[in-house]
Amino acid sequence: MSVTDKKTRKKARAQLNLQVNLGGMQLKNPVTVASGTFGYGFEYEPFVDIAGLGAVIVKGTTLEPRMGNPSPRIIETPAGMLNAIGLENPGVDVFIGEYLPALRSRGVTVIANIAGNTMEEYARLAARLDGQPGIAGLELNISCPNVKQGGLQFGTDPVMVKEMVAAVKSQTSLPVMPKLSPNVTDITAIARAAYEGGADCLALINTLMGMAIDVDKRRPVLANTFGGLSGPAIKPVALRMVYQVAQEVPLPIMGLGGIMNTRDALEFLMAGATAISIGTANFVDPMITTQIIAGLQEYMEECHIADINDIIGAALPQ
Amino acid sequence: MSVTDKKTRKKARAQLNLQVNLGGMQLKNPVTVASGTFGYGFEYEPFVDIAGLGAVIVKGTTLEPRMGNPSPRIIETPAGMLNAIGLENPGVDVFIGEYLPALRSRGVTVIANIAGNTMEEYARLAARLDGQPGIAGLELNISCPNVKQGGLQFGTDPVMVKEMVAAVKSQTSLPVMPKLSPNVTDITAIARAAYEGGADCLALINTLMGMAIDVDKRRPVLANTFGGLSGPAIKPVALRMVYQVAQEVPLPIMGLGGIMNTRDALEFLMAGATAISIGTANFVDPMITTQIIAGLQEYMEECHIADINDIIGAALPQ
Amino acid sequence: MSSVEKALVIRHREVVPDYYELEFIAPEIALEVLPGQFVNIRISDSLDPLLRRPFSVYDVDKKLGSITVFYKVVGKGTKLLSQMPIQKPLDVMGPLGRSFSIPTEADQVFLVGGGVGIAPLVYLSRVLSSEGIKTKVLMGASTAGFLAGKSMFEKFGVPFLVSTDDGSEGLKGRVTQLLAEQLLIDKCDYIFACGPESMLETVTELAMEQNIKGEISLEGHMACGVGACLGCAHLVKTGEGQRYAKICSEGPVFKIGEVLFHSQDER
Amino acid sequence: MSSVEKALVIRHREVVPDYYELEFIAPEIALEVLPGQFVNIRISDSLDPLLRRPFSVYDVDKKLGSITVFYKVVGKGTKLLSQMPIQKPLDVMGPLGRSFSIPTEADQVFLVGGGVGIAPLVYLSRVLSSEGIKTKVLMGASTAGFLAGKSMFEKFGVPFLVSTDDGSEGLKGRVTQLLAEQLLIDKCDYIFACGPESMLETVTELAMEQNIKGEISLEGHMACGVGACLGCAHLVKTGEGQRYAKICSEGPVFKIGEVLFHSQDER
Ligand SMILES: Cc1cc2nc3c(=O)[nH]c(=O)nc-3n(C[C@H](O)[C@H](O)[C@H](O)COP(=O)(O)OP(=O)(O)OC[C@H]3O[C@@H](n4cnc5c(N)ncnc54)[C@H](O)[C@@H]3O)c2cc1C
Ligand SMILES: Cc1cc2nc3c(=O)[nH]c(=O)nc-3n(C[C@H](O)[C@H](O)[C@H](O)COP(=O)(O)OP(=O)(O)OC[C@H]3O[C@@H](n4cnc5c(N)ncnc54)[C@H](O)[C@@H]3O)c2cc1C
Ligand SMILES: Cc1cc2nc3c(=O)[nH]c(=O)nc-3n(C[C@H](O)[C@H](O)[C@H](O)COP(=O)(O)O)c2cc1C
Ligand SMILES: Cc1cc2nc3c(=O)[nH]c(=O)nc-3n(C[C@H](O)[C@H](O)[C@H](O)COP(=O)(O)O)c2cc1C
Ligand code: FES
Ligand code: FES
Repeated sequence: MSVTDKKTRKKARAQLNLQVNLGGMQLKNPVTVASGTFGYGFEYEPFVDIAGLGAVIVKGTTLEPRMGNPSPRIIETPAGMLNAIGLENPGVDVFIGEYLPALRSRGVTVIANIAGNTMEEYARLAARLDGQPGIAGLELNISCPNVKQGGLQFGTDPVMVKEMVAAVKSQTSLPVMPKLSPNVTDITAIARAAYEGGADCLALINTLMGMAIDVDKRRPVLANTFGGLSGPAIKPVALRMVYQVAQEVPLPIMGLGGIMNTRDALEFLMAGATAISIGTANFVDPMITTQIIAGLQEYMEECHIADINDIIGAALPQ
Repeated sequence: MSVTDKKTRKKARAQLNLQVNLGGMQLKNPVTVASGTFGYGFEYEPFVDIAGLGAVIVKGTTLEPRMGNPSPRIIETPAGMLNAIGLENPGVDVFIGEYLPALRSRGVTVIANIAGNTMEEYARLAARLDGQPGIAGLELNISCPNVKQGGLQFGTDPVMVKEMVAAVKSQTSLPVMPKLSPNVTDITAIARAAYEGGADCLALINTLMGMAIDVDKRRPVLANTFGGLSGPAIKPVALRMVYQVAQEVPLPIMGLGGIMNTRDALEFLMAGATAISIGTANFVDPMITTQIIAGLQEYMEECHIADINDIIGAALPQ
Repeated sequence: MSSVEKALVIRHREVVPDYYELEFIAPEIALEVLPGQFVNIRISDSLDPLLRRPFSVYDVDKKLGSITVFYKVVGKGTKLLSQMPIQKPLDVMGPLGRSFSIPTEADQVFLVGGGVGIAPLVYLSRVLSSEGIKTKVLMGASTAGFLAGKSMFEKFGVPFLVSTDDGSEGLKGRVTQLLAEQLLIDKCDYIFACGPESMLETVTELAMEQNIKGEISLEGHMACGVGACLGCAHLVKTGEGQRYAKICSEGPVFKIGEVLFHSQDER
Repeated sequence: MSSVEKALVIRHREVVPDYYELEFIAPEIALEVLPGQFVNIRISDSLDPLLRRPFSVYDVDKKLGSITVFYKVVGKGTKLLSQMPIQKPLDVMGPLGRSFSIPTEADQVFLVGGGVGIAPLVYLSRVLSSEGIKTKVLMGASTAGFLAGKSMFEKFGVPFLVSTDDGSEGLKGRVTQLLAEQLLIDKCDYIFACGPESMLETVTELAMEQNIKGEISLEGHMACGVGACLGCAHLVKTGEGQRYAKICSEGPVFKIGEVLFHSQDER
């Protein structure tokens, strides 16, 4: 590329709009990182300008510290991996006291991800995080296989989802983004319930429940028996759910599940996602987020798209 | 290997029992081929002794011929593929008149796979196939995305599943094996419903519903928009469902979903499957079934297991 | 009968940018294969890419027991294939599909190839010549640099004409224009064509207008390659209406006039 | 600081069956890496295997900017890695993890390695020697043919003793028996150990009985390698009780006595 070419390109890039509004959260660009796959952001600072990301969705936080599950907690599967971390985290107080200020000082857009054992715990977490400077929004992990009430997971019962979202909304002025479980018969029913409960946007999907068996030991590989399947293996399922929900529910969507490169990201945007999250791909290539932001810009230049919002939902039926 | 070694091995093999009883179906060995992935068996005759398979589960059959969906019908995904064939088949009369006699004359153990638009169609198909010589059992495809009633798929509603199985059972003396959809919140509830309806055994899983988007054309890749995800990508989900159902429902299970090699097959047997089906792997390696049968024998020799039935469920909680 | 062979790669080179010739030893397949048939190659042991990739047989050396394919790098699988070193075994399944027929009554036939679509026409041209049928190859590419099959036709002394979209060699325009021109000035009893669908559609129209019989070779997404999965369906005409034919086992070669194109098939 | 480098492979050989030495140019990593740290290698562009694979740094050539790893083929990823040709770029991330500390007060230290566990001890032994600390290496393998690291210690003139399970070389028995013997007859101020968990557990017991300090290097399934995913947890003691430590970022090197083994951790 000649010097003038580079200059024109730079100028062109400056005019591209990558900013998106995700249910009240203003993101510099649609590329965020998925909860539990990027720690608190610091872990990836040698590789990524974390303030340049659309948002950092931090590891799931609970009221009290959690020790997590015994090992093995992860195992690779074809084009994917299973994890059963068990929500290990230092608890909301450490998050507010230690991590949040450090992220704030770096100018990172932070989305907090919360999880609890009961609806009340979610509500208390929301209240505790409300008004804490530096949080752009709350992601509700209602799809964690550990969290049960009345035998059913919160995330699989529309009635509970609606109540839960309403309970959290009542405790916070922050945008609330429930993260839906894909382990359901009808994802649109759950999404609609979240909408009715007052959600500002939706994140989908969390992991598919799976397992692996150690043939030599004749027992499950994971100490927890079951784990969450993530990575490119699940991309077709994630994309399908985004596409379905985008047509049925009038909320912006954070799309995730197996995104590995710019084309995958574009698939999700075209399926109707306003923003996307990168999870497992960070493990494979720690610089992938930066590359996808650049890749989206290149795509926009090549296709003469000035505003990223113009391709959101481009593959939906007219 | 020396000549004596080979002889001893041959002798050892002869004493191994690979025969399994799948809800009344006697299979020479637990290795079968999955409906829709092996045609009517003849297609693979250059590569496989099809009479040596535990069973050939033939392509889904409907009352009337079906033309199937427009192209593209398939697309590769990471460690998997999506298909939306649309149940193309020549109808039950051609199956009975042409294919079945040819399979019978070859000594193939045939399991017929049936699908319909209404419960009545399933019942009529069962009646039509009842008494046809050469059929070992009926697999009910109640998980096909095309088949709906009252807006819900048969396969995702326990009440309908129970009724459907009972309706089919009343029309046939053959063992009946409902094939369950993994696109449900609680697979054990569906499995229990099938059991209560009188199922003799269960096949799980069918494909996960997914999609892919063509970024250049900005529209879904498959003409049908959605397709079924199969192949190694879905193995962790399939295995988890077999493991869950094996603990909750007292029926033998045909396990399938992403089995690519002997170790995968062993994982399913240890998770509680009495037999297994090979689907997508046939496309990758047309001789894979023969190799897995040999692989199971080798494993049994190495581990001094005389009867394959002894490892079924070996990884289940005691 | 088809088989699977661990075929030793003996030659592999980039002919023009992104176009490769790959030769491997597969005696059983080489013995049986007819022009127009294809092989299904497992590119790596990995589960990604998962499925085999189909390639037409470009040339055969029956004595050596070798097969050559000619391919273009278009995606993940062909990229990986292009990195395949020689002296390594390649997992090849074949021969698959229906072959071109040999129109023994024909005096002169046209072979029309667009882009990498010339692949199946090389072997065909050799067989036709050996049957004493005069052949004329019409080949098109976007630009002169991509007219990769030329050397083969030169080698075998098969007369050919070329067209390029940018006019850098031969006629400036589509190969179908070249065909239209040639049909006006030369005798043609039978047409064989392989290339993009839009090209095949135009070839079909031209041939039917002039009542010339012929055959075209289709492509499509494949999984099994043997007619078992019904994944590679293409709409064809039947007496009463239309139906889906399996490109892998009922094709890839179809009679001109038999195949229905986009306009009817796609949304 | 860690980085990702496209590292040119300059040497790759099978030392003894299934054990390989792999050297590549990664100047930034080579500059920073300390003994006990590891690199995370992306073995192929394919999505299967998906995750990087962690390998200890076996040796470093700071002048050349190269790193050598020593690995055993145990599964899909290492199998693929073993087929990696030289002169190709490898995607390497590092240096990662905590390094061994240098016990400057010690007079003589023991380095105990089981199987491929000797990998991190070679570079360590060189650094210890350069600090004027006497080192004695105790290495064990199942049989003489698998004592692959010997040549390196010979090359660097580090004294070593060996044990083999079948007695084909050195002491017949486990390397931990060798350690027990040596602790009786020779002075040891500090122990470094790497190998299977059962070995590390016994080393821990022996060291604690005799009140010798030391460090062990653990392995575990990893995804991120940087402390972000919490996948590589191992139970460790804390003041009040126990917690999970991240092998990748809090380890792989832990103080002897800090780590809790199977008996407590596993079902
Ligand atoms: C019978 C037959 C014979 C063929 N002969 C040749 C040949 O001689 N030389 C040659 O270069 N190619 C040939 N092809 C096409 C070749 O199979 C595809 O180019 C190849 O499979 C692409 O693999 P990939 O992994 O590189 O691309 P992918 O990453 O899978 O896809 C890249 C692009 O190619 C398209 N594509 C993928 N598979 C096919 C397919 N089967 N048919 C059409 N488009 C596809 C995709 O939609 C995408 O746009 C033939 C195809 C068929 C069906
Ligand atoms: C910090 C660290 C340093 C290491 N250093 C070396 C080294 O210098 N040389 C060397 O040969 N190996 C080393 N290992 C182990 C090495 O990473 C594994 O052998 C390798 O990842 C296996 O990959 P695979 O794809 O061949 O095996 P897989 O097919 O993934 O698995 C094969 C077998 O290895 C087990 N396994 C897989 N990954 C790991 C792992 N990370 N730790 C332990 N067991 C595993 C599996 O459970 C299975 O039994 C190290 C591991 C860690 C965590
Ligand atoms: C190791 C690991 C830990 C995770 N932890 C959390 C978590 O704490 N909270 C949450 O909502 N999702 C968690 N997830 C799910 C991811 O955020 C994401 O939804 C999922 O991995 C799918 O995206 P991917 O395929 O891009 O990884 C975790 C995923 C992985 C792989
Ligand atoms: C191309 C294709 C066609 C299929 N057709 C049918 C069918 O007609 N009836 C049915 O019950 N399942 C059908 N299936 C599902 C398979 O039988 C099987 O349940 C699924 O592919 C999972 O197994 P696998 O991962 O081993 O392929 C089809 C699958 C594929 C890939
Ligand atoms: S590819 Fe399977 S039927 Fe043609
Ligand atoms: S591997 Fe991710 S925290 Fe250690």
